[in-house]
Amino acid sequence: MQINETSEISKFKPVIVAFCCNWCSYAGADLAGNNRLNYPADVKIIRLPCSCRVNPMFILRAFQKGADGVIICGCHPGDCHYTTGNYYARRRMTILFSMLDYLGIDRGRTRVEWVSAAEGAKFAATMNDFAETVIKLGPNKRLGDLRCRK
Amino acid sequence: MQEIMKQRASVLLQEGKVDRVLGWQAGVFVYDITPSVFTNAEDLDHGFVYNDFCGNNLSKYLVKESRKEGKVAVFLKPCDTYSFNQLIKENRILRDKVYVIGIECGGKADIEKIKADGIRGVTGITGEDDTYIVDTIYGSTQVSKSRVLLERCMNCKSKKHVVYDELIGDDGEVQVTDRFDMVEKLEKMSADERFEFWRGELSRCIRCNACRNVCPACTCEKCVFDNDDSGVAGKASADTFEENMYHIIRAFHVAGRCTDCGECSRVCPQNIPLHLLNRKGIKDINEYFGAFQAGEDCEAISPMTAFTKEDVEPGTLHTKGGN
Amino acid sequence: MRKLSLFNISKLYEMISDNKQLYLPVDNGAGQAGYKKWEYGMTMSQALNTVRSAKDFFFPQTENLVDFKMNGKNIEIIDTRSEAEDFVLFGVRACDARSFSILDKVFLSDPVDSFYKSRREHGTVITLSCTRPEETCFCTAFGIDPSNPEGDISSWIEDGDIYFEAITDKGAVLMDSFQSILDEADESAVETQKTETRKIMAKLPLADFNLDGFGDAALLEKFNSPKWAELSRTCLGCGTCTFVCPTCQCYDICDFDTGHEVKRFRCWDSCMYSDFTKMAHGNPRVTQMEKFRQRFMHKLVYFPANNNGEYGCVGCGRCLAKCPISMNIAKVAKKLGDN
Amino acid sequence: MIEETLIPKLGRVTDVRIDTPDVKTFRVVSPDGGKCFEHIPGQCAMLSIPGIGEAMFSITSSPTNTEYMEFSIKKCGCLTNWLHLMEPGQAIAIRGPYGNGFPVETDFRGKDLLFVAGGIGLAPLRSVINYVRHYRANYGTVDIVYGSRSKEDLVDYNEIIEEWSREEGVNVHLTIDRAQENWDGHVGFVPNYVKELGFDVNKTVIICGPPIMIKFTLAGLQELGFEKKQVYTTMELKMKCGVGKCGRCNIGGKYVCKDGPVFRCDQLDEMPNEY
Repeated sequence: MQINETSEISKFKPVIVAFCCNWCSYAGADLAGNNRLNYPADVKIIRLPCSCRVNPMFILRAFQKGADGVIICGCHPGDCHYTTGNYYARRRMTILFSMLDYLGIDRGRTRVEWVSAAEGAKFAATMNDFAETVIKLGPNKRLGDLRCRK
Repeated sequence: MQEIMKQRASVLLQEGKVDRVLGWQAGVFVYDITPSVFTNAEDLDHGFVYNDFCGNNLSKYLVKESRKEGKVAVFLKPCDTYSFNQLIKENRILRDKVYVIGIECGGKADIEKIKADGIRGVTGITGEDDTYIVDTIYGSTQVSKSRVLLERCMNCKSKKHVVYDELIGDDGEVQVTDRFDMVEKLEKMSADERFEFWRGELSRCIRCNACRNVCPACTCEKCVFDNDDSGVAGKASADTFEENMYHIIRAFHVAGRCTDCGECSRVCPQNIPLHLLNRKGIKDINEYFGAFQAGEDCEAISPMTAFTKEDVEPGTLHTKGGN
Repeated sequence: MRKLSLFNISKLYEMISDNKQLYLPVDNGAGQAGYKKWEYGMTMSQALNTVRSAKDFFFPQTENLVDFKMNGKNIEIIDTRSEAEDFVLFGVRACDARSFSILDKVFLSDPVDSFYKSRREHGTVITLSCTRPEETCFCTAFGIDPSNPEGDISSWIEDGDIYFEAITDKGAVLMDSFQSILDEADESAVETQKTETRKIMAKLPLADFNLDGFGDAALLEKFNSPKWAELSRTCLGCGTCTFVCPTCQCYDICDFDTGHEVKRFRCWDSCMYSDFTKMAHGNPRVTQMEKFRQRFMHKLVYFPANNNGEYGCVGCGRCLAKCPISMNIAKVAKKLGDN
Repeated sequence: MIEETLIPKLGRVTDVRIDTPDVKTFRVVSPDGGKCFEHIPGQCAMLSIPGIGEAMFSITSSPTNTEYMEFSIKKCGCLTNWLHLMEPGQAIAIRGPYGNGFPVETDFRGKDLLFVAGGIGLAPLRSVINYVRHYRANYGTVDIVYGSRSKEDLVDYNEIIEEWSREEGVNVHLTIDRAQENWDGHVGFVPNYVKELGFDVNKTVIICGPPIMIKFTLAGLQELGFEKKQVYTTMELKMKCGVGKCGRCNIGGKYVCKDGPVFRCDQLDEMPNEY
């Protein structure tokens, strides 16, 4: 039984959607790539002008269409290209993720991280860590759409 | 009370102070009351009613009514004034076109709760202190008023009018409630239990949009769920996901603006406890960004359009609470 | 007429669900009734009626029509229809039973809706008489006798026994399958119940509800009535009345891209919604008044005009109980009617 | 399983013709060649691109054309924008035919016909015009009054000039809203032009165009002595099913998709004014 479980976990390839702000985190991801740092290929990056651009609907639709985890990356608080965008994002995501948790969606499936353009290593580490968490949680069954399963 | 209100409305109309009065109109039974606009004393005499079933929050109608020609008077219960204030703050109501008459409220009754014990064929309900005498075609029964109040009235947050031009009856005080009890109870459950709870409730949703359309915080000209151009619209309960999403997004969109007026739960044909979603938002805001009651003060800064540099990190929530 | 003691009713449920799906009204957590698939231990709700009507079983809120697979410039059309399973609806009231014949007029008229037809053919309806109607009931205005409901099999609960009578061939076949546990019964108990119920019906507050002055001839007069503005003034534009209504049958057809195929599904739609008639070049029903008018004109004027005077309402009273602002067909008919 | 009208058939676009800056005409055939289905002039079909949308379009080719069907479509919304990006070879989903069509074999037979069209309103009439031209002997003289904003906005301009106006017994009267270079024809709005031309009142009129044009042309025709029962028009409302069941395209008790889209103007008077 134990063996079965682990093998199933190792087989599970999660789909992770990362919303990255154009100015810091996307550049951070770029740096991670340039430095040949490893992070899971299952992370699909979506570039946004600012972490504050994330509409809660984006996150939910990502889950609907098969994402197992959603992570939002932006500039460190205080470093926003638009001065204050990430502060608003922070408040919004606090409320939204708390609400998702309240509905019984595992907390580990959502995350917000601040990654600067110079933090390629942090980007890779964050993604590795997040992917690991999501793999432990297994496939997203609670917020997925039955119609989207193959 | 009803007679005083009717009198006052009719004087206001006669004096020309207002052109219309927004109030409640009696129906066929004692409880099927319709919000209505009265323009003359005859109409008022004919149908104006104020009783324990006038639950409708009239403030949302003012978004449209205050943009019409002339001035409108409106009767607002204490909790309705919070919604009104919030709408003023959002520039949805033109304040100088509205004459607010605050009215005392002793809690509104829920006909479905009265009927829950198998009472059928209600022909009349008369109240005496804490007891209703319910006449039905099968005989008459008594029910305790405190047991059949609307959920929001059982946890009445305030008997104080936060805004009014004149007052009929007495102004009360902000109440101490345990309205977050159920939210806390849910928070303490495991994620699995919470998921089961909400699936049980939300799976009954028929996507009639009554909660949205009655909500004084939902005043968008075009709701995202109706707007095909948004790319994320969806009006069908095509999958369990769509039900979940509709309610999550709605709760999120009204976070920081919801006054907890409880209309969503009142109108839900499937009795889904939607207030529990909104109260979670209110509770979180109180907890993370400081105590805030939407609509209390129309000058206060709304928590979702503000920030501090020391705000809580969403990440820290992952290690908080049960589970 | 045959009867069964209520003590043995679960035996009956068991026998039916042995080879068919059995659905019956049961209490849900929120103190209301809804149809559920029977499982061992479930008992029928005491509520007069369910919140959602029984139309769901023939015309579900959403159903898949067809799938498409897109590949470059090519489209593959996949017919996903499958034969419906046999099912039995138990405890349907007279009003809902009539609503099926109204839906039939829409979906079985040419061209036949094959999705509806398949379900209709596979469903058997066991109706149950009403003995304690609500104040919101006005089915008698549409010639419905709640004490003697239509259906494939009619049933009556009286004094600890449930009486059955097969009405249609389909009903007779089903009744044969559980004939073994039924006893012979005479009709006197049922007849007494019918008389009693009819007496109560006459006492209801809406017993004098009538539709004099409605119908085809009054089309333009009713349509142009100035009273619509006042009636619809506080309508919220939600879809509660249409979604709880057993006869509302308007639907929308939408596409959903799952990422690997496109599913075309239909779902209930409401004439109360803002986008119901919205087109690229405009909307013929701009304000809520026109949308509101459409719903009631459809039921009381347009539908009878197209169906030999039969109204598109069965008087179940759901919209009376559920409308957030308590504006309903009874008030509309009264205000617009001759009386 | 029985035929289901809501399940579309496959069609393929074999040719895309640019008519005006915002109108293209698409030629559609079934995958094994030939037409997807037969129709009568004035009927419509539901075209859809899965995932984009589905909408009702009038079939602009004549049923006498045995090889293909044509649809003239103006770019105005989500689906039509997509259709305008299509290239030949694209598959589309198609179902139909829907609606009653024009009474070409009954009421129109042997009559002198007057067609009045504005802008894209020519689309449903083109089918009738070509049908009438094909069975020329069955009908009297044909007059076509067609107007648009500018010369470039005249749909099927080549066909009108090359074929229609050269045919015996067919008189074409073109007009554009504002004078422009390289246009020596009439300038002015359609309703006024109809009045100026002053037709014989024994003609049967078929009219289609923007609602405002229909309204004023109808008034003009009545001034000339025409009766409403001589005038036919074709309507359009939002449709989903095409078979009178989804419940949104009704004008009073009549469903445009099933009882229409062709109505006689005196019938419209009996219907509520909600279109």
